[in-house]
Amino acid sequence: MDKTVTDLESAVAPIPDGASVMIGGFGSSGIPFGLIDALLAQGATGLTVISNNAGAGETGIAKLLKAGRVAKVICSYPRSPGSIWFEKRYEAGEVALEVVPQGTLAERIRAAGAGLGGFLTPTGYGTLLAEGKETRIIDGRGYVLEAPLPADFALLRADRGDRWGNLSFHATARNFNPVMAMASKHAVAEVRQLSDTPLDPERVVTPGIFVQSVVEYGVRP
Amino acid sequence: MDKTVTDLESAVAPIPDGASVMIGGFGSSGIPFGLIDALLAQGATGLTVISNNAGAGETGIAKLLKAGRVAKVICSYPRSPGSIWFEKRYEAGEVALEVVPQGTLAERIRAAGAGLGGFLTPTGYGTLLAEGKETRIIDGRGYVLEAPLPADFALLRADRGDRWGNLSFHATARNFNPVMAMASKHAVAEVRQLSDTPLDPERVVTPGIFVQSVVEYGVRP
Amino acid sequence: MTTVLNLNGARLTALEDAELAARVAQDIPDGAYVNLGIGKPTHVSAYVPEGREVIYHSENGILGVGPTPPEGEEDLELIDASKRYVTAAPGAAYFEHSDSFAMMRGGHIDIAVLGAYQVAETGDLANWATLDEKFPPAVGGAMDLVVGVPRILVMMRHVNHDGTPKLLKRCTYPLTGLGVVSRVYTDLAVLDVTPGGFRVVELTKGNSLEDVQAVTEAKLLT
Amino acid sequence: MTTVLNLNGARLTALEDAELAARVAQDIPDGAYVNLGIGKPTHVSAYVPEGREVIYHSENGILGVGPTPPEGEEDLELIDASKRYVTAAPGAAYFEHSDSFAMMRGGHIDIAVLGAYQVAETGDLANWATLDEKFPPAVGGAMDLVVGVPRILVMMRHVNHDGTPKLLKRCTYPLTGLGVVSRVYTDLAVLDVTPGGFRVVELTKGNSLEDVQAVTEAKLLT
Repeated sequence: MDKTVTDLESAVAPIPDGASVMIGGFGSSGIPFGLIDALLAQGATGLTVISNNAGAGETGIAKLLKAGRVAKVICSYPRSPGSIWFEKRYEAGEVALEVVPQGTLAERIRAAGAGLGGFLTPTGYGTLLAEGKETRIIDGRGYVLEAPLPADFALLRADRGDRWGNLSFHATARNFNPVMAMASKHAVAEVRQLSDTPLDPERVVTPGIFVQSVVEYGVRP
Repeated sequence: MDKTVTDLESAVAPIPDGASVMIGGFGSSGIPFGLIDALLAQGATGLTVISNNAGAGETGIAKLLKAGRVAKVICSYPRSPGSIWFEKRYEAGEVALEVVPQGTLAERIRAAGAGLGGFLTPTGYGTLLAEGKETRIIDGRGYVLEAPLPADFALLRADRGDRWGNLSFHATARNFNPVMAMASKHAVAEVRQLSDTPLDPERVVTPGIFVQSVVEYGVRP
Repeated sequence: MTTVLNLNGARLTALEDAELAARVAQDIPDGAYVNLGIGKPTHVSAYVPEGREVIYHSENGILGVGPTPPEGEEDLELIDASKRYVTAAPGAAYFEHSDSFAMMRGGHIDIAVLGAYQVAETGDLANWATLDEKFPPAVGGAMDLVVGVPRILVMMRHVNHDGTPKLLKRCTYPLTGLGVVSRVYTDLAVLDVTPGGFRVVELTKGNSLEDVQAVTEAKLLT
Repeated sequence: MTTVLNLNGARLTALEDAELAARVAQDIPDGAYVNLGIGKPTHVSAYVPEGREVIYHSENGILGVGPTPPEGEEDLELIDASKRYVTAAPGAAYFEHSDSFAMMRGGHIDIAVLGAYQVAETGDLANWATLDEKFPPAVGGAMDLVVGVPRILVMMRHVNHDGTPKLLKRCTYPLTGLGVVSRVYTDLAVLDVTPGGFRVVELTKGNSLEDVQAVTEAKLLT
């Protein structure tokens, strides 16, 4: 079994127009900058991007928005300092937006990866973000029924990987990467360092079963 | 912050009669043998035990069953080779039994720890174990609504621990221990080795926030 | 190595357990993620042809189950779901139970091999409880496996010890899952579950369709 | 260090941001697990009295947030939810997002300190969206925090820049959560949310109840 691919281009080649693509990262950490650049060069458009943020400045997801490749963003926090490209596209009505509370976003992604049909969460009960959703009261407390959120692809950033697809992370760069690996049909991981030997089974955070390809990309801008 | 306690007796002292107690472990691995023995000596009775198995031979949970301390068992697999004390108590009608599919058991425990009100799972749909439960069809597939399963206490076995309550595990001894830490009001961990220095934050499997006390017990029978 | 059974007027050639495990192993492809149920299915891994790298998942928290350790080198905290001592193969990972069952229920494992009390021609599986109320029921992870793993292979004797059939029109024991079985490997035959019912893939050498049908409640298709 | 405001005919003494952070910090007990919301609440940790060990959670996957690193020693992959570079304190742990929000929603964190646009006397909180449709809404983790953390402390200016009140009978902006706020710290006063409404815990030195009431829509109890 060898899930390694030699370059970023091959890693993102299978992504077609109109695909749903999860992109790991939170703020500036754990973002697959190399894979995002490769996806931009590859040219796929009409994408649904699922990520916590919607990019900042001229890097990461902001590049895809700037180039007009994104039809829809599903995220918790699109409006960060410097998220100018998201704001431009949003104001012009060129990108659809689904805002999901951050924990519900993580849990919906996990539910998809874990084969669940949905879950009841107290988060958002009684707010605008629960409108139109099924709710119920359990022991006097309100809950919202949330659906699983799967995707066709996931672009991930990890610290180390091996040929079985096992991944380990560094510090707070885990964030959404592990759940996105679980919830996508095809997860591609960019790793700082590809290990020739298997990762220590105690140190593996994302087991290889959730990862379809691994590519080394040492750069972190 | 120092969550360490010096002996097993003090660690289990707060458990009252009638408490619900999660007990980590699967088969022979990851079982808090020391804490179970201490609970037996402490004398609490009328317990609801939540665990994957119901003990085997004369060790672990089997000791509590033999001594008549267990009113109810919630588990996935009570009938293992040598589970004679469970079988005796069950045949005599002295212990109630709730059988839960193993993955649903883990997920119900996690849901309690994660503050969810329940989840929809395909597991068990159309079987005896879904009888009386709410079900629904989503995209042509049947799901069962399962409720969170919390507990008053959890008895855990880990490999290493530190004064903040952080835990790491060895090999397949993780099993139910991490989710049980999350779902109990008061989680007590027996560790093979108490570390004087903080565990490596990358190696922590159960963060200390889920653990109320840690006690060193090097023995593994 | 086969044995001969005389049942319902039929004379049948039956595979031994090891032969049956070896037959199942032929159908485990290179690169597959596989869960082997407790009991007989655990023996399948020993017969997978050389050159195929198969990754074995065990629900108690390991992906990459390796061979049995030499005596005296067992790690008491490294076991599989059958509670046997195992080793970790290169590329293995450890994880906790909710993650382990996410792999199973979430469709990440390719193949599971399970034992069964009964299989119906609809693909219904009964492998966790009988109608004998003396025994406390014990479900384990079987229900989670069958809903999540796309290819469920059942490995069992074709008939019960008393000669009664296990391949039925409808199961009489409590179900593990509905319409979940893909293929059944018995000592007498290999059968696919199809929309029309059981279709014979192969008969153990020496058996006629007629003789196997004689010990099968469900109608066999060819 | 305080400033003086003239509003609605009242002359009010207002704490500076640093003083407000220091006031909140007094109420963070030893051994507490605390989440500090983005913006002003992040400054609270700097003022927690010596000798108290407080464990800071940040929703992006760290428990045990330590101080800002010296310049030049930043780890690009070690940030907090405000996207500031941080360090890991002794006893820290890293984890992924679904585990991080399990801590929040599951009631494991003791205290959260949040900013707010509006707080109602019922404890309703509005801190994620205004009625200005030009701006795309951005909710982040606020809704998860308020449903899970038993003690929600709000830290904000008592009135808006235009002098309109932020402590209301009912919020007019979209809600973050219903009946979730325990206590509000403003530059003018500290108030508890009680079944009857806002109860004054203390007034910033120099302020009278009457003057603070003049800039508060909700009725203040004593």
